[in-house]
Formats: sequence, C-alpha cells, structure tokens
Amino acid sequence: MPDTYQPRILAFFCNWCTYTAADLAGVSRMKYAPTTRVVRVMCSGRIDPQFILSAFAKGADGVLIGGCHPGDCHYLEGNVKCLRRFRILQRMLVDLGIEPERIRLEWISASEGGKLKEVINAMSADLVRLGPLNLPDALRSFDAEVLKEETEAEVQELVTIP
Amino acid sequence: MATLEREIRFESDRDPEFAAQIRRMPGCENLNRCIQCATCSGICPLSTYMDMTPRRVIQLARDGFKADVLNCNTIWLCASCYQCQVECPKEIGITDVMYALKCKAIEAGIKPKQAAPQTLYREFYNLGTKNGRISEGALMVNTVIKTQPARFWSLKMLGLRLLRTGRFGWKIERMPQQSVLKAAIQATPPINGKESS
Amino acid sequence: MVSDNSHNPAEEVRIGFFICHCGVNIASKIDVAEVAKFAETLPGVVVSRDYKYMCSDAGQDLIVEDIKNFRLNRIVVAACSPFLHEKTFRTATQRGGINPFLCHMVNIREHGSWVAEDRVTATEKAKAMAQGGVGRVRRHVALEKRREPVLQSVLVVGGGIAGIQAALTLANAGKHVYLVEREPTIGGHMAQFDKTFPTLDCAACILTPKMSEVGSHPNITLWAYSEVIHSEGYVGNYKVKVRRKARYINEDECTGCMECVEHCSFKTGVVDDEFNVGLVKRKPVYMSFPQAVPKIVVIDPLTCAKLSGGKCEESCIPACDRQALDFTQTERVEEIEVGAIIVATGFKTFDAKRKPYYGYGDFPNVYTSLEIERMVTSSGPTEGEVVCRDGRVPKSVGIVHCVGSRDHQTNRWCSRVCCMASLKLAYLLKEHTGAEIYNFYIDMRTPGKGYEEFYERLLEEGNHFIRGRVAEVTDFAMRPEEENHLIIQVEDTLSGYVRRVPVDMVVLAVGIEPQADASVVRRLFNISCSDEGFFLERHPKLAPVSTATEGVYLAGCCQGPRDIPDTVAQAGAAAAEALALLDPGFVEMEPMTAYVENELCSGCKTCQTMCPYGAISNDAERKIAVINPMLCKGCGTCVASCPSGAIHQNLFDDQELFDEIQEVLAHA
Amino acid sequence: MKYAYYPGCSLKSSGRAYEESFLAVCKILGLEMEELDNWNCCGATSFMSIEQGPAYTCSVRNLALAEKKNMDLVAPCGGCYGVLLKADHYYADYPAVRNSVDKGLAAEGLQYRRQIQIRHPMELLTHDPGLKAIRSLVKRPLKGLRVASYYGCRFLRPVAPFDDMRHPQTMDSLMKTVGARIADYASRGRCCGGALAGSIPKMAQELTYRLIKDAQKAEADVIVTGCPLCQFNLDAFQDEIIASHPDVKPIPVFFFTQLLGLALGAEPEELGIQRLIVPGIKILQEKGILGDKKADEKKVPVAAGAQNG
Repeated sequence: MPDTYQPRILAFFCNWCTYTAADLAGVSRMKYAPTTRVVRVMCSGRIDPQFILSAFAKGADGVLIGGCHPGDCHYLEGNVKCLRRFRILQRMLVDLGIEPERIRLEWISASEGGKLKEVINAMSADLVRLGPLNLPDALRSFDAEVLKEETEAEVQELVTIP
Repeated sequence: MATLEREIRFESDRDPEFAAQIRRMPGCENLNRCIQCATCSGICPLSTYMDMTPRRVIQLARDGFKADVLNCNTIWLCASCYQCQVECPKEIGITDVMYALKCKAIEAGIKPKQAAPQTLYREFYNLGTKNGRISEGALMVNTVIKTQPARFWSLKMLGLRLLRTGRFGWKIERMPQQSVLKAAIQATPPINGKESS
Repeated sequence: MVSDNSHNPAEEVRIGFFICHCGVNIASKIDVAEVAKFAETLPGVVVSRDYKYMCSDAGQDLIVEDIKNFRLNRIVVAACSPFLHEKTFRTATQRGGINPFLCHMVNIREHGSWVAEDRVTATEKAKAMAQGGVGRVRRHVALEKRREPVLQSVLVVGGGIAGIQAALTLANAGKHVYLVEREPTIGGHMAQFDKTFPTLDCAACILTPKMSEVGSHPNITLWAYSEVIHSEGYVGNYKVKVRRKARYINEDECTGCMECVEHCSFKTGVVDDEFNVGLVKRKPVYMSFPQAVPKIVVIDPLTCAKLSGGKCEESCIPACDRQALDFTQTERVEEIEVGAIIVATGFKTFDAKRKPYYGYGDFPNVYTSLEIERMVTSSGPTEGEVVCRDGRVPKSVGIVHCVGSRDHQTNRWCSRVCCMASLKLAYLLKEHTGAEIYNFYIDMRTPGKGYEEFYERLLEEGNHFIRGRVAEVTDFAMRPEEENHLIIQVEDTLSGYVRRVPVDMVVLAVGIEPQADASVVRRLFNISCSDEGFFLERHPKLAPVSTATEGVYLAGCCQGPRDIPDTVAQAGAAAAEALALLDPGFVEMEPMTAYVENELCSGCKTCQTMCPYGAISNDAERKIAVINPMLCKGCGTCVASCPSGAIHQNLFDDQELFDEIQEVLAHA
Repeated sequence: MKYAYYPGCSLKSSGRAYEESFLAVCKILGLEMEELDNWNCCGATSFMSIEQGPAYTCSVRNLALAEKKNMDLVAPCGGCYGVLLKADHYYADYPAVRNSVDKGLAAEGLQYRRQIQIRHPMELLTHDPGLKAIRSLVKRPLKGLRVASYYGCRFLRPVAPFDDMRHPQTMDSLMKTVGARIADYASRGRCCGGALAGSIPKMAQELTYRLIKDAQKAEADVIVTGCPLCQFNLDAFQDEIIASHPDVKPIPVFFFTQLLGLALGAEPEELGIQRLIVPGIKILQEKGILGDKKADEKKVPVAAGAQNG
C-alpha cells in the first residue's frame, strides 16, 4: 500500500440537508479529504441497501450516508426508515467480514458544513488505517440483479422489522 | 494599594465641566463627535514621540480626564501642522484642541516633563507682547540656554555662519510704538472657554 | 410520468460534456482541460468542452449549438451546485431542442475545487465525478413537469410588524389572508416600543393605523390568540389547522369598553402584565393595551377566580351590557387551505439573568432595554416617567450594549439592532431625566440610513461612549462617591484605563434570539434552522425570504435579527414571492415522482406503509399498488422498500443510481 | 497696484534673503510693496498656546492696519500667512473671537470689517502679474535645474485658499514658468518640524530628514520653499541631519523668490543667495544658469539669450 493511499468513499447525501451542507462547506471553503464521491438522492429513505452493497462491490472502501437529523426530514421521516435499514445492513456487513467503520450514517443538517468536513476527515482517517477493502468472497462476484434475488427475502424480512 | 489606585479611573478623577470648556474654545466645538478612528494618530508626524496618541488625548479630554491630558507631552509636541485637523473625518479641530489644552495647562500652572516647547512658547510670547516683534537671535539664545544648555556650544558653528551670512543679529526688534499693542492686549478679554467669557 | 416521446433504448446515446472554469473558482484547483479530455474518452461522449463561464449566455449557447451540430441527446455539465444552475442548464438543453431532463449537473465546485487542497487529487476526483455523471445520464429519459392549481389564499403566521406588513400587501393585492397571532393582540414587539430610531417616530403612531387596517380589511381573516397546530400539503395546496384559544368572550359582542376589567372582583392586578414586561400587574380579565387589535378583552383562565375554580363575585358578568362574557367557551380548531405560508414569528429577547454579573434580578435598578422601552412610553405603566424602583429620578444611567450577544457562552451573533436601540434609549432617557448617560459598547454598529448621523448627534449631545465590554455591575463601593450606586466596571479600551462608573440605573441592551419554540414551528412548516436557531433561508443572498420548502416564506426576525425598516422590506419581499407563486394560478411540479410498474407489483402493500403522504393506495381489483402523482413528493422511500423492484422514481431510478455508483467508482 | 507689505519678524533676520529676493522680484514685476507702519508679530503658534484672546487680537490688528490703508495684505512668511488667515476666518466664525478682538482693537481705535484679502507671494505672483507676464520677462531660464517645491503646512492647512490641500501645485507652476524641471515627491506638504527646531531638535530633524530624503529620491537638485521657518529648518541643520542619516547629501534650500529673481535677471547678491547655509551658487553654475565667477568677470553672462547690464 503506497503512502499516498486515498480511500474511496461513496457518499449518499440527501438533497435537503447533507447535500446542502456539503454545498455550504464548499462555499465556506472548508478543506477536507478528497475521498468522497457524492451521489445525490432526494431523501436518505431512498437509499436501497443494494446501493450500498453495489458500492462495495464496485470498489468503494467505505460508504457514507448523510441525512437530516431525526425530526427534520423534508419528507417527515424518510431518515428514520433509512436508519432502520442501516442498522440491519451494518450488522449484515459485519457478518460478511466488512469492518463496521466502513459504513457510516450521519445526520448532518443544511447548516452543518463544519460537521460534514469533520465526518469526512474522520472517516477517511479510519479507512486509511484499515487500508483498502479486501472484499469478502461472498461479495466478490456481486451483481446487482443476482444479489437482488438472493437477498431480497432476507432484506425484506429485515426492513420490515418494526 | 497606591499602585492599584493609579490603574483605575474613578468618576471623581473626571472634571465634568472640562469637555464643555474645551468645546467653547475656537475650533474645538466638534470635540464630542470623535469616533476614535485614530486618523489623527496615524497621520501625525510626531505621534511616535508622544506619550499619548492624539486620539487618546481626544478621548480623555471629552470624558473630562483633565489631569491626564494636561500632563501629557502630546500637546507640547504638536507642531501645529494641522494635518490631523484637515484629515479628521468628523471635522474636529484637533490642532485647535491641542492649543486649547496647552492654554489650559498653562492656566493650571503645569510644567510638562518635556519642558522645552513650553519654555520656547513662553519666551516667544513674552518677547512678542513686550516688544511687539520677535528678535530671533535673543529668542534662540534664551531658549537654547534655558532648555538645552549642552547644545549651546555645539550650535556655535551654526551661530557663526548665521552671523556671517547676516541672518542672525543681536539687535532687539521693536515696534515703533509698542504702547498701542500693549493697550490692545490689555483690553482683550480672555478666550478660555469658561462660561462667563 | 414517462412522457410519450420517452427515450428509445435502441437510440444511440450521444452525450455532450461541458466543464466550467467558473473563472478561477474551479480552474484554479481542477485542470478542467484535462477533465474535458478524459470525458471525451468515456463511452457515448461525442463532444467534450471546457469554457470560462458555462452559465453565461455564450456558455449556454455553446450547449444549444452543440446539441444541434452534434445531434446530442444527453448533456452533462460539470460546474457548480445544481441548486444554483440546474435550471439554467436544463433550459439551455431545452433550447437546444431536447427534453430538459436529459441534462445532468456534476457539482465540481462546492464539492470539488472549493474543498480541495491539492490540484492533482482534485482533478482526479473531478474525473470520477464526471464519469459518474456521464454514467447516469445515459439512463435519463425525457420527463414532463406537471401543473397543479394554486390556492389563492395565504397564511401569515405572526402578527408583528412583519406579519402585518405581509398581510396588508397581500390583502391589498386581492388575495385572502389568514393572519394568525398567538397573543391576544397583533402588534408584536413594535407595539411595546415608544419611539423608533433614528427618526424618533412614535412607534404607536405609525403602527396602530396598520393594525386597525388589518382588523378591518375585508381580505384579512384575523385570528389573534390562536396558534397553528398542524400543516400538511405542498406548494400551492397547504392544509393548516389553527387552534383558536378560548378568550371566554363572545368576540362578536365585545366592544372593548373594558367595563368588565373595571368590575373584576380583583380590584388590582394579580399577575405580571406581559405587555409591560412585568413592570406592573394586570387583572385576569384584560386587554394588552388600549389600541389592541382586535379590540377585545381576554380572560386568563389560570388567574380568573371563576375559571380556576375559586370563589368569585362574578361582578364582571353584569358589568357587560352586551353579555359578551362567556365562561363556557372552549377552544376551537379551524381548518384552512392556503396556497402559500409566510412565517413571521419574530424573536424573543435574551434573558438577562443568564449573565449574573450584570445583576439583573439582584439589583432592583438594573433593567432590560425592553423594560425601559415601556417606561419611557407615555402610555406605559409609569406614563413616561423614568424612575428607579425606589422612586428616585436617576441622575446617571449606564447602558450596557451587547448583553448576551457576540458571546460564545450565550449568543454568538450580533443582534444588529441593539446599538441603535441603545442610542435611542440614551436619547430618550436623557430627554426624560436629564441624566448623564454612559454607553458601554464593544463596537458601535450603525449601518442604516441616518443611523451614523444619529450616533453623531448623541456624541455631540455629550453622551458618554466607553468602548469596552462591561465586566460587572456591582454595589461594592471603593470610594465614598460610589456609595448607594451601582458601579459599572469596565476597561475603556480607548483611554486605556480601567474605569469604575457609578450610576443610579443600569440598562441592559438584551440581544435578539430565536423564539423558544422555533424548533417546533420549523417542523410544523418543514423548514430548517441555521446554527443559531433562526429559520434558514434558501439562499442568504439570492433567496433570502424563501425556504427549502416551496411556498413557505420568511419575514422578520424569525430569520435573523433585523430592525423595523429591514423587517418591513423583507415582509414586502415575502408577500411579493407569495404573489408570484399565487398569481399564475398554477405551479409546475418537479417530475421526480414515483410510479409502479404494474407487471412487477405483487401487491404486498409494503410501500403503502412507507409513504408519508398516503399517496399509495391499493387497487383491490388488480391487486397492485397505485401511486397518486398529485400526492407523491418524490422522496423515493417506497422505491427503496419495494421487494419486487416494481416502483420506479423519475430521475432517481435504480438503474440510474446503480450506474452512477458503478461509474463514479470506476475511475481509480 | 499697491500692497500692504507685512514682513513679519523672520524676514527681518533669519529670513532676510526672502525679503531681499521678494522685493527684488516685485520691483522687476512692477508690484509696489508698502510696508505696514507699526506692524506687530502675528503671534505664530506660541501666542495661541499661551493666551488665545491676545493671540487673536495681535493677528487681527495687522489686518485692521492694512484695511485702514485699504490695501490687501501681503505676508511672505508662511507662518504669518497661515496665522493671519486663520485669525481672519475664526474672527468671522466665532463670536467669542470677534468679541475679544473687537474690544482689544477698540483700545487703539481700530476696527476690522474683513474688507481686505490676505495674500501670499506664491499666489500673488501667479495671479497678479500672472505666469504669462513672468514668462515673458525671463532672462535666465533655470534650464536643467530640477526643483523640489516644498510647501510645508501653513499655505495648505487648516485652510488652503489658493491650492489643492493634498497636492499643491502653485510653486511648481512658477518654477516651470521660469524653465525649471519639477521633482515630484509626496512629502511636499508634510510638516518640517520647524515648530520644534528650537526646542526638541532631534524630533524636528527626523521630520526634516524625511523631506530631504524624499526630494533627493525624486532626483531634486535643489529645494525651494516659501516659508522662512521651513527654509531655516531645512537649510541650517543639514550638518546634524547628515551626521545621523548619511544617506542624504547636502542640498541647497532656496526661497522660491530667489530662483524667480535669478530667472528674471537679478543678481545672486541682490537676492541674498550668499546667505544660504548650504551654498547654492555651485549647483547654479554647474547647470550653467550662472556663469563661473571668474569667467563672469571677463565676459558678459552666459545665460541663454539673456542680456544683462
């Protein structure tokens, strides 16, 4: 691993809070690690667990999800739904041998540019420490469609846990 | 305790009438307008030699800290170049304030630490009002002897040159009729900012 | 909502990639030419260009021309945040002759150059982002915006000067306004003031005509003593519930004659008079002030002997010749439908007790600026007489600026109005008492028309200005002349001395802070707060009265500290924004709604439980889910939850996102 | 045209050369100067610092004398000019000043109605004969001489009736008119410290040093001034200044009337050029404006196109 190892973080940011916070960080010229690749979604509730699995399969070293603080969701409680899925998925990924630091969910409001910077820097540092993701065999041949079928029932079961 | 007392300024250190008196002196009426921007201190060619910058003098003067401003060397170092006055954004007659403070210091009998300028002004005033004109030779010799005796001899060469070029003489200059000026001065009411005047 | 001329999969994808220098904003940290060159190698990219300012007319024309010349059918613009220019480039795309939603923006400025330290990594990151954009745009399909009718009425929340101004502007433009105010009267803080700076206009003289106009305007429904308790819906179509608290007065009958107040079995006040900030007591039945609008009394059930279950002579009832008192009244909930909402809920003042070393609450002669406002008012509790609590007229007054403001321990911000308000009070206190006035300030902030001139006037009038944050207000005398005074200790940073100034009265210029329930109100209307807790505008410069929620606007101090002129101007701006929304009669909705692919739907109803808007119903006959596009707001939660992959979301469809994920990660 | 000439104290001693040269120039240009009878010291900065009532009376008295003769008052000394001008303005603006001065003047049977103008030679020569007239009379153009005009404080502050307070030009125009080149430098209006020259020489010399340094950076050959105190301060202490600041070289400091007179054909001796402490003749000879003394004795002056006696 070269000294200049830059982990790649796939970041799912909700449009109203965290994406705006990232805009604010930019406007405020806050400097942070160039590790994130942002995918904008309207709500963190839109984030399908498969997106996260896909990200790991396609080479992400970590996945960061940013949503509105609980109670602040632009769509009432999409973020809470995201949280439920996240908890389960994180447990599942740990079972698959992916370190828990590689997937992170943060509530970052539109005014928290500074928090966004801190989170990205902290996560980048964690990932540098962990090194590149050594993808577990179970995921190596991941294909969205295949996995969808395989895990569908499982995920369904998980996400409907009250 | 004594040192502590000096650090704090109490209301009893203020003369509440002082600022009003200064403001009644010619050119000083805008004293209170000061916003402490310190253009005066920045532009003053002599402020680096002053124990208080002109800005601070203005602040203390308008708050009535009479003893502080009458004892500072700032007012005596002011060379009356009026740079501060013309650049003041609030059109405060800062040079005029310095004049007023000098008069007040003299009125209060204050002998400044840096005595030379006051001595020169006094010599000048005495000569000027006595003879109606200034005899530069006498003024310079008197002032130098009184304020910088050591320098007297080092100025010997300059003195000789001035004598040789005819720019310096021992003759005492006088108005042909001094009495009229004396009468005029005597008949002039003081301008001291006191309300009665 | 896929339109008829939707993307034909067989059609060849021809992508144009455009990267903006944004002057040096992007180009200084990202090698735009190199990114453009890289993008050219991506599959489907037909043309790739960099340009100084893509958002300029010339930049847009470049897109328009290239679409025509290269038969482009997808556009990727790598530039600033889509919040700024997505509309610009979609419009340009449309001008080029293709559907605007075939354009996608990649944010390499806010998320790229501006947060980057190193040019090489920033350029690599931009390439990855570009590849992600190119990857997803291949999947884009043509979409149409849909139109929704807009209701021609507006809810204004808060009846201070901001709400009053906004309501009158809208009402005069012919829109129906519901003005909801929590207190028994409108008027807000301005009604409590004596004079307004810097002109010293009498606050009541300029405010009360506006208040009466609100009270009598045919287009305004005024609900004072009421609160919004629920709001739902979307731009142009909000449904709002308003709780109208019981006044125990028949509003139609009450003429505001105050006979009931006179005859209340309590002969004197029993509880702190809120309007007079506790300087006097009021009775349980009261009117805030004589010019109150609506001019109706109110009974406070907590202190009223009858309502609180105690013994009472009920002498108020016969005193009213119109039998307006109604002790059986209960609160009502009104439901209204409005097209837009203006939030003008105001501020509260900093609680001076949070700065204990200023002695508020400990020393009787330490007052807040609001208390002094009431005291100097001729219609106030002392009829304009300024006296200390022991009845003495103060000979010296110290006004402490920035109380609670510019302080990391309390409120970090400058409250913006206190300097001028303090100068005004200094003027009024001097006028009323002839006292020596000392202002203790950190910086003197007088940014407004005639403000600096007012400051200069006070300087010239001999008010003392001591630059330094007051350290403490104490009654510990160090000198005989300090006995029986409050001593203000401060360093005058301008004279360079620590000073002790003994005064008879201390006025604390308390700062402006968000209302205590701002976080409740913001959730009610689905808007955000900035760090300090004031409501967050959509853009600090270019959309200062809009919020992230379409159709919800801000006016006045709820958005941040401001003075009356700025508040009135902002209220006008909020009204104008609401008018601009209402006037066309319809609103165009973004097409990013979800829809069901009927063949895949198993009818499991999982999605139904997910939808926060009840937009999904079950077609019992076909046993499939049906999404009502009018109700769908496009969050995509149902899409993520569908076990069959039967729900799609326009612009955020699975395949678009999978491709974006894959491509954004493909560039190492 | 006749003017009331108010020499002031300096022009009778340390500034003698100024009087000599000014009167010589006036003679050439046909301006008649009648010295005020029984004039008195203007009070300078000193009177103002001691007693302001008498200070204003002393100043205004001279104005009243000129007014009595119905002549404009010409004050060549920068100090006197500034003091008299300010007294005139304050007499008009402040009732306290007017009240005091009127009572003082009444003792001598004088009164002042502000009917005359206070003139300085710099402005007088520019306007009354005019630059055109001066140019036509030039006998000895100051060709090749680079002149730094030093204005000092009192023509410009607190009131500047005839020039731009922040970028004065009058003296430069006069010098250009007689053929000199102009050294433009920023310190032209800075204080020379003259008021402290006699009391705290070190401070005064620091200020003077800056002026000389700035003028020399602008490649000035000579400095000209219109104030005897400035001239004295800049001229007399150069030895001491150079001793503490070796980066400046001696530079002659002329009264502007001396160079004017020279250009108009007057002889150096008439203009008091020999009275300078830092000799000025040499540079004039180097530039060919004045002939070599020995050569001069042999033949007619060399000045271009000039015919002299």
